[in-house]
Amino acid sequence: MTAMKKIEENLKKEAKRLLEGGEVSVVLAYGRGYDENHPVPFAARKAEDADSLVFNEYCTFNLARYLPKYPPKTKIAVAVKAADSRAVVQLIQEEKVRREDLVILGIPVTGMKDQKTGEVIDNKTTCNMANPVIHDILLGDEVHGFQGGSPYDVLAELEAMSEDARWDFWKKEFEKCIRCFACRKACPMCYCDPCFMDASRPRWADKSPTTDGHLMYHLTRFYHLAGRCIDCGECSRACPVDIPLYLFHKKLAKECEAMFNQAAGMKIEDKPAMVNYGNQDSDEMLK
Amino acid sequence: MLKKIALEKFGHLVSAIMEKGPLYAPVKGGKAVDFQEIRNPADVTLDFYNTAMSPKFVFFPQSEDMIRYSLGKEATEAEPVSLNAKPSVILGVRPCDAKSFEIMDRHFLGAGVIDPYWNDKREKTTVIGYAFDPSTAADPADFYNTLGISASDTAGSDIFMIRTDKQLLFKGITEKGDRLLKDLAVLEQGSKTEEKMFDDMAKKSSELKTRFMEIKDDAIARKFVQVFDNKEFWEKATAACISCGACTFVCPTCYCFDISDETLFRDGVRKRFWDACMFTDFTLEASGHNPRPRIFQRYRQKVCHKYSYHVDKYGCISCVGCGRCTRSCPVNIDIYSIIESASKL
Amino acid sequence: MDFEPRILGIACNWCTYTGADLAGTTRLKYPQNVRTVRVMCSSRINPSFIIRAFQLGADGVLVGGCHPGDCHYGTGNLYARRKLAVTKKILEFAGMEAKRFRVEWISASEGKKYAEVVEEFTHDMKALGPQTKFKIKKD
Amino acid sequence: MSRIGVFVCHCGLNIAKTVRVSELAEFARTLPDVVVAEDYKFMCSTPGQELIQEDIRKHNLDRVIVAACSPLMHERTFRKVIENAGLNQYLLSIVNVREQDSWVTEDEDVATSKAKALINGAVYRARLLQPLVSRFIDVNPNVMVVGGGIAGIQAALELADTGKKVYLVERSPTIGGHMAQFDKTFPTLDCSACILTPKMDAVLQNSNIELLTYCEVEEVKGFVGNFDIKIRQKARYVDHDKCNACLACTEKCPGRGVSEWDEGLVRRKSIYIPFPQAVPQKPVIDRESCTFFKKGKCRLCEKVCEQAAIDFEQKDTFREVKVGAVIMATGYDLMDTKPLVQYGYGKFPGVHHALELERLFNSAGPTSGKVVMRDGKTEPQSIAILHCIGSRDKNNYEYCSRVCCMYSLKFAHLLKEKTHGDVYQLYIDMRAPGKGYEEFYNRLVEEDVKFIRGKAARVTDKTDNPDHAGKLIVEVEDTLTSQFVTIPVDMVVLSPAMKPRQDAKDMARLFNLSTDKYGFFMERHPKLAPLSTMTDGVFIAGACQSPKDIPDSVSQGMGAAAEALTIVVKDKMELEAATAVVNSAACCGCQNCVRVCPYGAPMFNYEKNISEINEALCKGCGLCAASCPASAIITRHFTNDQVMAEMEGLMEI
Repeated sequence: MTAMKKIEENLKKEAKRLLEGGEVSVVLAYGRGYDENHPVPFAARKAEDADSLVFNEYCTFNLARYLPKYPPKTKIAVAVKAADSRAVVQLIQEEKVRREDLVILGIPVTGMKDQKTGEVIDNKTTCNMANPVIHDILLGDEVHGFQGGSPYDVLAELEAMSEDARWDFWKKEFEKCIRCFACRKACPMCYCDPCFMDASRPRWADKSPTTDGHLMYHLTRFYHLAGRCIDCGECSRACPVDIPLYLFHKKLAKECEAMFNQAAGMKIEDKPAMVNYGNQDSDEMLK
Repeated sequence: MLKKIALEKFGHLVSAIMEKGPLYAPVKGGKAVDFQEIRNPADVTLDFYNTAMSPKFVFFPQSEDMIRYSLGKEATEAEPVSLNAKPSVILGVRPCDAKSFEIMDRHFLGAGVIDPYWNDKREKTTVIGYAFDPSTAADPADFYNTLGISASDTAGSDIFMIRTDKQLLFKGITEKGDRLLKDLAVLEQGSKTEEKMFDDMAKKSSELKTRFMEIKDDAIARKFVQVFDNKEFWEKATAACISCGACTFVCPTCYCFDISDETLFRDGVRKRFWDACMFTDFTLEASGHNPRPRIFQRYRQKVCHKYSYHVDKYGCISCVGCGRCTRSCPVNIDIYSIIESASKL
Repeated sequence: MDFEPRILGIACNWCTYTGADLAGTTRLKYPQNVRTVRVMCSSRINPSFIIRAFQLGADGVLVGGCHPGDCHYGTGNLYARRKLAVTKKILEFAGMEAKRFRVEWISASEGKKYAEVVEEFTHDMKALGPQTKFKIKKD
Repeated sequence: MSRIGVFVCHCGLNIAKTVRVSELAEFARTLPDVVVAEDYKFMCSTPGQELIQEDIRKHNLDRVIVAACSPLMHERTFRKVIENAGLNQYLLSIVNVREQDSWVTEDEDVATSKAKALINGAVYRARLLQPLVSRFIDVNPNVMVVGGGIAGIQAALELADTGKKVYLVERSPTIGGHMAQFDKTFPTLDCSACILTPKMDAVLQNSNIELLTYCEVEEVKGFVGNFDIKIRQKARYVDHDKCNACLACTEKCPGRGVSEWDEGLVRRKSIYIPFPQAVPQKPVIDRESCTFFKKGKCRLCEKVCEQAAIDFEQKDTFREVKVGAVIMATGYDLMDTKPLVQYGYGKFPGVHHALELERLFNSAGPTSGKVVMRDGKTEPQSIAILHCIGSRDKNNYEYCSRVCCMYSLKFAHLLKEKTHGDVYQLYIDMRAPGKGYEEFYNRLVEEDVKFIRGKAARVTDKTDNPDHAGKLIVEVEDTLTSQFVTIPVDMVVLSPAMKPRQDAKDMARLFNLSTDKYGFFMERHPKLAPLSTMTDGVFIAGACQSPKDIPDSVSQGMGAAAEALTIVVKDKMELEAATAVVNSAACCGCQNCVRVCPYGAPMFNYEKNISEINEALCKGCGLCAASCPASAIITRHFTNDQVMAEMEGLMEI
């Protein structure tokens, strides 16, 4: 049995057990989509639902995205891969979910694939960690010896560019935006509804899809995700026009780590970095 | 009328069309292929399955200026934006998308009020349809057959284009199409053999199968009226939906728009631009009340509008089965599966 | 004519704005390219304000607050420092010239420092020339 | 559509000299929504105010813009003006064309065009201003005075006399401050103790004053009208409720500590009262020098105490005090002159600093009023008094310490009186700007004191002249004769800079005060609000603001008392209405506001899953608004759209 298949079996087994025993009222995992390569996020509520759960290399969705929509105190089991588990930790830090309400089904896995291209998802577009940072139950064997590479390697090219070249790069990318807001909606940390972009007073950016408005939207959203983005890559995979949003998120994650000495979603005890300050903060960061 | 051109001379054709006016054609940019106004003939590609975005923006741009104004000391001066679309060509439109223009016409032109913005561009544009390549299997998300469209359907096209091994064949479908074909000196007259080749290829192409189920417009419209109140069904079907607007923005038949005045300093523009019924604030009222606050309600609206209300109002389903909404959905929600399960209820 | 940059200043009421007033009471002379918005605390500054300022055509943005630890509200500028630091990284990575955004802690007694900072920043902006990247282009 | 009136003030020539004021008004008239624009000589004067009010009525204005001095100067004035004309006071926008334009610009074109941009910004903002309703809060009628020197004592007495309860907090075991160390005061030469001790006693006797000696402020919460202040009562190891002030303990104590009062010239007991007239007259134990605390045995004091008041187990205790206003009168420190090695303090026994000399003069001092060298018997035959040690000195304190000239003259006089020596005054300039001060100087000139105009360069014991052996040689350039002079003397007295208290910065932080670059507390306005601070309800008096003599400190103490009274005399007070509020429809429940607020104003409503702001606690800083990702928090009067609109106006032209 392949590792993926084993995870699927364990997922079904644990989901059934948790739902039958009434430990949780919902299991957030993956279900069958219109074909093998297109699974869907699936919320199993009854024990018999567990049979229709699946897991394969295309189960890329970060299910932490669905956690904040449940009423407080709902008991939820959630299946998480490494980056997804970081999102759960970050949500716990932000008190959007409570640890005691969650059963975290950890999925140690590598080699997930992009549904659109079939390519293996690696450290270019995600944090590329293999093991969840937190779990109650592990659905597969912990991965040992996996060298995912630095999630920030991919930045080298942009960082080396001149400011003007970088501006040209982003200008071209942002011009593609169609304002479908799939990025913010797919993001596990973007739980504002309405979003600042929906406000009418003030109107932060043009409501119509102007390039100036795109700039305001994306830069502000990057700011809102600074110190919070857990590098799952969902925004970029969700984007129908393939804007490489992950690059900007990664850059800010890297800078925040350096400045605040804390990476998003790694420890439950951390306080969200952007609503905090530290004794070691210095004006160096403004240089 | 049948015309032809050797594949290697395709660039000449593109240049010839561009001499007559703006040309919209598929261009590869990054991972996806999309329609763009062509600046450089070499950019045009015919090697694609279908574009990520639908070509509706040629007639219904994502954002369109309606009135320009400036705030004065005493009064605001306003000037409507004049309509002066140039005669244009859109080349490489897949049959399902070409069909979508006809459906959209019913709304923008046939509802008793003629939308001048749509009409201006639609009238002046010649659509060159492009049969799906019979050697490439239909994308698993596609279901245009269900909507009665074949891979070589000419409905909605003024000219229909088929690619063979060595050449491109063009058949005039409408008068407008014939006129353009006549005007394009770079094209050669097609012979009887080629006419047969065209028909053969069209037939072969039409044998391409997408997902299919038997639906009748009126029956499905009534079905959704029935299913409307089945909250459990809708909630389950849309549980994964994240309420983004990707499906509606890529859709060739979604036509909802918002209007807004956008002022910078003292000058402003009144614009209309695409809106999406999937957005939380789509139905938000000034009072703060929102009749469709839940995701399932909004998704239900989208499906019912296309398969029920549109049938009642305009006599046809407002969907061409191009599969874009399914392909572009970040969480793989499949409208076909929803219709399928709804019709079994 | 020489290029005269337009600079948006955002100053906290208690320190930098008062410091700027002090520069006036002591009749220091400095370039007048900075137009200042007064806010109660540097922590009030929403990073989107900075982006917006550049979109409105500002050639530079100068933010002033109390020295860390001396905030009128105790800890406001400690949060502001993190916010503004990230804002700076965003601008830089988006391709905005890093120099166009500057944060200075100027206390109510530092009229001279205020004048010096404005002088220096104006000089820097002159050297950089007009900011065109974020500026909204009207047709 | 708004109806905006723009009023441009000339401020005499202060603005009109560099800003073309009529052009400014003309410009304003071209702006959309501006229905009237006028310029006038002094907008803040009665006719100016009436002009605004008349236009409000005549043109039915709903927004007013005044282009004048800084809003920190006259915003309150003009708010009243428009309020009296029937407009909500928050419908006003001030454009600062004086402090931040005309006064800092030479070029008329530059100043005028900047003013236009500022006015344009104000018009954009004014359109979006909203009327706000002021909040009223109950005022706690009590006042705290921090610091029991002469300024604090005076303030406490004044307030207590009006019937208000005063907490007088003093760090040391007694009140009195530096003044208690002096023998005579200039220029009248009246006895310091004779004028101070009755006041100290009055404090003790006044039932409205709660004297908190040996106490320190630990934490300050709340705001004007309602401060909650945590006080640390340092352990005295003597129960003052039981102690009957017999002082038998202080006689028996074998411990020896350094006498703060005598500037370390002598030692005192480990259980002690700082000086015989100390208030209160009850001892404390100095833990550092106490034999019991050092060695674990002794307890002599305990044995002799009939009241059983000694308590070696005593701990620091804390109490919360609620007051409506606070007066800071924390005084000054004398600069430590040791680092100025050129003057040899700490190296040559003959070098004294000013407060040491004060103690030598004092009949209750270590020498019972005899001026002698550190050996306790030799009378100095020649004494040089060195002015401006560390003050008026770019390397140390640039300011003039203001009192040194006068006390140095006093020293000279007393030295003449008490010794037979020659007295030299080495000064840069003689500063005597006070009532009777110049006369005192003239009197001294006639008293055979040798005045040398020049700042002492060095004090040394090295000399080639055998006559000068054993003397201290003061080297100075006499700037009147341009001659380099060396003066051999027995004693050198340094008049060092008065500097802010060591912990002034910490105190400033506790009470949220601004300090100048040296650490003196900043007044709200140097002329018009010299005793107020940027923190409402906190006032300053005496040398904590800048070096001051006794008359000035006393006046400030009285003034600060009156200022504090304006707050606590009322039952209720008006607060700024510019607070934050949550738009519940937009709140995403992220709780960022709850996490960042320094005042605990936002609370999370777990039922509704949104934040709510307690406006009574909100100070309007706007931190929450900038931390709110959903822009659901509205900081009134500084809303996102108001700020963005102002920016748009500023950047338009």
